[in-house]
Amino acid sequence: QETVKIGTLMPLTGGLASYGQFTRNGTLLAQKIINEQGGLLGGRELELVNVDTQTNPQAGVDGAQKLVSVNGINAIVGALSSGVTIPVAESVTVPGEAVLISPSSTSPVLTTLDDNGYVFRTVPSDSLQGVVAGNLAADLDHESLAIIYVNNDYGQGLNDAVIEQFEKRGGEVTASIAFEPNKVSYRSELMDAASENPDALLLIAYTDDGGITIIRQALENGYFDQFIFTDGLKAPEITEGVEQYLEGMRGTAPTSMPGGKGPELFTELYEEEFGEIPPKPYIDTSFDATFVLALAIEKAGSTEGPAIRDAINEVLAEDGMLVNINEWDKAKELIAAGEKIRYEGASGPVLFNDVGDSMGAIGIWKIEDGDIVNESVEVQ
Amino acid sequence: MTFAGVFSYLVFFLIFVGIYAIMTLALNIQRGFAGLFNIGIAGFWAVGAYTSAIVTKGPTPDHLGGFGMPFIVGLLTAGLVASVLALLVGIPTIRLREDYLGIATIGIAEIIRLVVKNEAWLTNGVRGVSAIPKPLAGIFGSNYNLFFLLIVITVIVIFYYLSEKGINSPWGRVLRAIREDEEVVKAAGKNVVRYRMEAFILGAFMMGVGGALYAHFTSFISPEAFRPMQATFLVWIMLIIGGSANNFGSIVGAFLTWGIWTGTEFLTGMLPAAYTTQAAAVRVILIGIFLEIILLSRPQGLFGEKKYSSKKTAAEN
Amino acid sequence: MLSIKEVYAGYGEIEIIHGISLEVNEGEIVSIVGPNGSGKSTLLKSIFSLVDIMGGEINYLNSNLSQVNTDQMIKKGLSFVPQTDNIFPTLTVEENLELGAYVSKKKLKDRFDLIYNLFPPLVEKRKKKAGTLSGGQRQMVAFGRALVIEPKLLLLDEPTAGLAPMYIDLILEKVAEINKTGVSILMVEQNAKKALAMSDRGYVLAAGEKKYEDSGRGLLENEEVAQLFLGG
Amino acid sequence: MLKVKSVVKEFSGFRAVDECSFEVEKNTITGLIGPNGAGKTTMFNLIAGSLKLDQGEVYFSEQKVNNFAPHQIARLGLARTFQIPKTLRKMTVLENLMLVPSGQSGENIWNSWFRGAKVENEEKVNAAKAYETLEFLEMEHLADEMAVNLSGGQKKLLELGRALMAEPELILLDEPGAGVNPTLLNKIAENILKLKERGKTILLIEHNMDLIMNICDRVIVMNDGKHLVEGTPAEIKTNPQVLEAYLGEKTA
Amino acid sequence: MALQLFLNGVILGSIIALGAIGLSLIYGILKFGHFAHGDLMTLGAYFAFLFKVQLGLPFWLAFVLAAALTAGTAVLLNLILYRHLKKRDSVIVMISSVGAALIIRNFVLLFWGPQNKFYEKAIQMPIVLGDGLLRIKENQIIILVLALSLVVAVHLFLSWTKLGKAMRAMADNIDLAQITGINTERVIIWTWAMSGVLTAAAGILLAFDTHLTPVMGWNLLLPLFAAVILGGIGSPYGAMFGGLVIGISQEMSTLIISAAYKPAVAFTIMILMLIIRPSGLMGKKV
Ligand SMILES: Nc1ncnc2c1ncn2[C@@H]1O[C@H](COP(=O)(O)OP(=O)(O)OP(=O)(O)O)[C@@H](O)[C@H]1O
Ligand SMILES: Nc1ncnc2c1ncn2[C@@H]1O[C@H](COP(=O)(O)OP(=O)(O)OP(=O)(O)O)[C@@H](O)[C@H]1O
Ligand SMILES: CC(C)C[C@H](N)C(=O)O
Ligand SMILES: [Mg+2]
Ligand SMILES: [Mg+2]
Repeated sequence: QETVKIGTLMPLTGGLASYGQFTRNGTLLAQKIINEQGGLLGGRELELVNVDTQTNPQAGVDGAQKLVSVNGINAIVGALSSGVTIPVAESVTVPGEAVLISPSSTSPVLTTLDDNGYVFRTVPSDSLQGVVAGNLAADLDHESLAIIYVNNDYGQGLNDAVIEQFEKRGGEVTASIAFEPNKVSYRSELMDAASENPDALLLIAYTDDGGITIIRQALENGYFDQFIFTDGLKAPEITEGVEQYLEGMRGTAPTSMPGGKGPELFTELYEEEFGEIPPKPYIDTSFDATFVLALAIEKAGSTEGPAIRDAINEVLAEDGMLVNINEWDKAKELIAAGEKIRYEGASGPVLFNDVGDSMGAIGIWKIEDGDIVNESVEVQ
Repeated sequence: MTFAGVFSYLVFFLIFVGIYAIMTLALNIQRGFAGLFNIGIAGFWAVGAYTSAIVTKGPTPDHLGGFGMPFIVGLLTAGLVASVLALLVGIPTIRLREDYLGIATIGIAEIIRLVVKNEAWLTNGVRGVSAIPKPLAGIFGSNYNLFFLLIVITVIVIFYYLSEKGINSPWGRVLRAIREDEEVVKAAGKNVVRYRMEAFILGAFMMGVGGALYAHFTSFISPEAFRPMQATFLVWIMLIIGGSANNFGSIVGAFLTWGIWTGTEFLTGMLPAAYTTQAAAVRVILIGIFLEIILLSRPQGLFGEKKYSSKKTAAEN
Repeated sequence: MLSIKEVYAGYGEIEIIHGISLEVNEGEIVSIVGPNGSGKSTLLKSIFSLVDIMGGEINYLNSNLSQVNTDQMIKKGLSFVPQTDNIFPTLTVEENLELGAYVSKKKLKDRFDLIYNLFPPLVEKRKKKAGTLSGGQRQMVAFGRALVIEPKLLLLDEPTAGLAPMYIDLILEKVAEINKTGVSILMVEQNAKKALAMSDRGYVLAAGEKKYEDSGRGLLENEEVAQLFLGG
Repeated sequence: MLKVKSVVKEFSGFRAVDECSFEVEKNTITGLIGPNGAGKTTMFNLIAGSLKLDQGEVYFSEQKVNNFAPHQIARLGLARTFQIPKTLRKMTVLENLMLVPSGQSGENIWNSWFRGAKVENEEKVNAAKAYETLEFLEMEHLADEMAVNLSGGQKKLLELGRALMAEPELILLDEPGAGVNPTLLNKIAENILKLKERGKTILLIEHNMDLIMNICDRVIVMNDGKHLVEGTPAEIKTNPQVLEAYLGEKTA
Repeated sequence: MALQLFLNGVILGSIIALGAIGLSLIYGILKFGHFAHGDLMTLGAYFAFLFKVQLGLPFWLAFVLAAALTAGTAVLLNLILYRHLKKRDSVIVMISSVGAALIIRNFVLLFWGPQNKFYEKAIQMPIVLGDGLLRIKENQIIILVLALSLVVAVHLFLSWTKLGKAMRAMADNIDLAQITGINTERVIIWTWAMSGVLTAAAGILLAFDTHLTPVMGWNLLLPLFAAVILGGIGSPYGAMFGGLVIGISQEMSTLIISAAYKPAVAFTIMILMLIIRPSGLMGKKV
């Protein structure tokens, strides 16, 4: 019997390589649960076809192109980077009528994208993270701030949101500088950013294609000693070799909603399957994106794009019957009975508004002894 | 894979082969016939792609655009703008020794890439231009790629014909002569610079059109697409494998090289995800080794240099 | 001292020399003449493995040359002036001459003086790049370079081509002089009459084969040879 | 026909041609001789536009051609050969010749695409002419040979052939005899004479005195970049300056 | 600021110069642009990483071993590939070197992965001079000293051995060099070995200043070529000079134009050079 295919666009190389492997595990865990509990569409197995986006829009679009027009796939989880997700949506999945759920693309642009309802995400927009980060900076008593951000929709959106909030709180942003990924040296950007001696650097970047380099070069040339990070740098890798300088620095990142048993259950299942779960974001949301797509396919009874799109909002409802992340069986029965579902996801309850965004929470994290620990959570 | 799957893969594959074949034919005019060492193909490719994207896209706040011209206008404008670029690049450099021209062209291609990257008002910078319209989209449904393949083939046929016809004419003879020894051609009263320029521009025109086709097919372009490896050296490899100065060989070279380039993807696709990086590396290493073996065993290329001639034998007389 | 036995040679797949044998004995001047394209230069080049050797054997002072590195040949006193491309154009005249002494340990300043005596026009060009010299001057540099090592056997490919008349005689005279000091000479010449007149022996090549072989005088007096190859 | 007036050419301070003047009469064979390095080839390059003049004037058919590009001068009816032969290596001998005639309509890419018939016809005429030239040089059998495969002497002949194909008014020959087999040289001499009969003008650099003496109407001698003397071959042969600077005592 | 940029430029320039010397010699003698040169540089840097970080050897030893291994690789490339293609069109050899570049780069990816690597994870704080006017790290001083000593070593090597002249002669006319008694094969091997050492040094110093990535050398390849052209193909001294000019002007350019266009500076200088004086600043006139 033919399998049911879902595409995944995960970066195994490039700027988000250190996230991709784990978010992919999230999707694999969902696949495992679904297949162990009898598959979907009357016993067909779920197959995940992954394409490495290389955290690079071009590779992402080329990969998505293949998923849609060659493999005939109409449901995709991905991509992580907003810089990849947006062109994939605009150039491939929207015109190709395929559903795309990103587990981590936080750019505000996604909210307003002209997408015929084909694009969703299981995280909140950066209009929220920006507020939290702006407040964080102000709460840390910084009066002035320089921002260096990756030149894509994520960097720009978050940059704008932070500036707005920080200025609202009376702070001054002395410099806001976009950078290109993968350069050997960011000394000129840093020199510009430091030129008016701001209190801290707020860095919006991904780990491997610039973030770590900027942190190190900022430190070793004495440009900055106070930092605020965002979700792209919530990875222990950033502290290696510079632990003593980063001790106590804080950052923001989307996190699971407090309460509800999804997150706990997810950690348990994940560690059973793959070992310890790292403090990185978006592993849970990747699981959820996969699970929700499966629900929608089951509901639609078809693998056609428009049907899946419509099914998503038909099947999920706040007041539906509760389904936990390990209860695929139950979900299928409910769908068969025509019931709506309240999905208690790995990152908390998953519900989309009419532009495909979902609710969520932003956490504040902190570097302690070279490790990343969650400090507090701010809810929308 | 099902039959339909195989078929749609094949079509997809052939479209890329076709676009590369256009690039290879164009390079063959420049290098194979006129001895012009252009290793800045990426630059012309990018200019063609962006031109057509900007000319055909509807209004957008992100970058220059909003002209909404038809596809065919996009193709021609792409060719023209690439030609103008060739003219500008050519004025200072076309007289130079061949390897100097090469290094100058690669430098200019890099500058173009920087411009594309940084001039966001024009090209939307590193984020790229997305949602580039596909001609007659929506009419062919799931057979759309097949239709696009037909467009590509039509372009190839036209270019192939013009190239063969040109090269077997006295015009081609002058070009080949320039490749051998400019002094002789000058002493025969021919304006060498003009001929070289013509060949350079003609090739650039074809590259521009190829670039436009690429933009419309992928519907998304960003500076990443025009890195020297994929956009320049791969074309060179195709030309060399097919046999320099051989139009037919150029096309076969494109087919084989792209076949290997993407074929190895299947092999590595079968490995577990944890090995993706390694697999990708192994894949490129294999391609490299394959290239070296071809060069060592058949340095003249699979088809060798075709004997183009304006007059073939004494017998004709 | 040099013996070429049944050599076949050419370029790539094209065979140009079809089994030629030839001897140069100690102290001799031997000339090779023949029409353009008959393979004279190719034959000389084959001695240094500059062309593809397809068969036969070349011996010099009892060693088989195909097994000897070129620098060893030079050390054994073998010296060659090719017909074309026989100088280093971006090196100065002096550096060209110095390279003639590449394999020897000592600096051969006195040899240079001898060469400048031989070719006075080179003196004022010492520090000039050889590529800027006139055709004839280049020929002098090339010749000079080959003389630096005090060769035992000198191979000359058309040493007088492009030279002004006064130098043609001069060069041929010098060749004879050098020969008197015990250097054997094998030369290709289109100034065939003059060359044969001073040669102990001569060979006539045509179409890659040896057509005649005789003493220099003998060839000059041979009606047929004169008619076909020496311009009547 | 050709007039050179106080021409100067310097190479980084060194005067290769130094205030040299002379004239070449229409329909004559003029020899240009002089010691090695006298500046003869340089003078050719100046006339043909391959080098730029520093001073002086060059007139060709009454027209001042100072610093014309080589191809422009060639189109006015001047052809030249190179001292060190240059060939279009990977093209056939026939193509080497067919390249030369100027004004071929097929040399325009539009014509070659869209006016095939006209181009075809011109090509036929052109090929016939090339064969004629090859016959003249006794090289018909080499028509389809790649030029790279020719011997040194054959390449010299090809040089001559190319000059002929141009149907020039004036031909500059740079040492057509160097390295050429004597039998062939006699033939070249005959051919040069025939060219003169056809009304052409020839300026000839050569070190082979027999050739100079036999065919030249006048001889110009250069030395140290300057015009030394000029006269009929017989006068030159006995001129003491020439003897000293060029011929050497013996030849006299 | 200008002073700081100048210093940065000198550091970058000396690294480029080291790479360019070998590239220039190879270009001059073998008549082709060696496109794998940048990746050899990368390889050298990673070899040093292997010895220093993975095997824990002292830095100087890692440096020497890496240089030797890289030289070996360069010689090997010549033996397996370029030597056999020598008689062909130079474009074939060039394409072959592109293939070699691919192989080397992906070999590095395969064994060391795509992530940035460091010789030392811990960072180094700069020495601040003149009240913040000039910051220089100890490592950067080491880089300057090492680069300078290597350049001097090259100079001595070329002028004390006959090799320098032999190389120039071969650059002119390889057949003639052979019949002059130059053991051309051996000189070629020496040339490769020397370029290998220098390019490895360039890679190691570059990584020492910043970090290691598999594309570090490839990204520097075009500036290397620019330096070679600027200095005149085949001229080692020209290449040194060209490297410095490129390095300094790239860094200083940020005073006038956006840093994003920094890489364009090298090409622009190169293209201007080609137009004004194609033989290069110190090159031979052709
Ligand atoms: N590099 C080459 N490749 C192929 N064929 C060649 C090459 N060089 C020479 N030939 C061919 O070899 C033949 C002999 O050439 P060679 O130079 O030995 O003649 P030659 O007797 O020295 O003539 P000349 O007196 O004109 O110098 C010629 O027919 C020529 O076509
Ligand atoms: N490009 C150049 N750069 C510098 N000097 C040059 C250049 N070309 C020629 N010369 C010098 O100019 C002088 C004249 O050279 P030319 O080639 O004209 O002599 P020629 O009369 O043709 O001699 P030959 O009979 O030996 O061919 C020579 O001394 C030569 O060194
Ligand atoms: C994985 C995340 C760092 C991605 C980031 N939030 C973006 O939108 O691009
Ligand atoms: Mg010869
Ligand atoms: Mg001359």
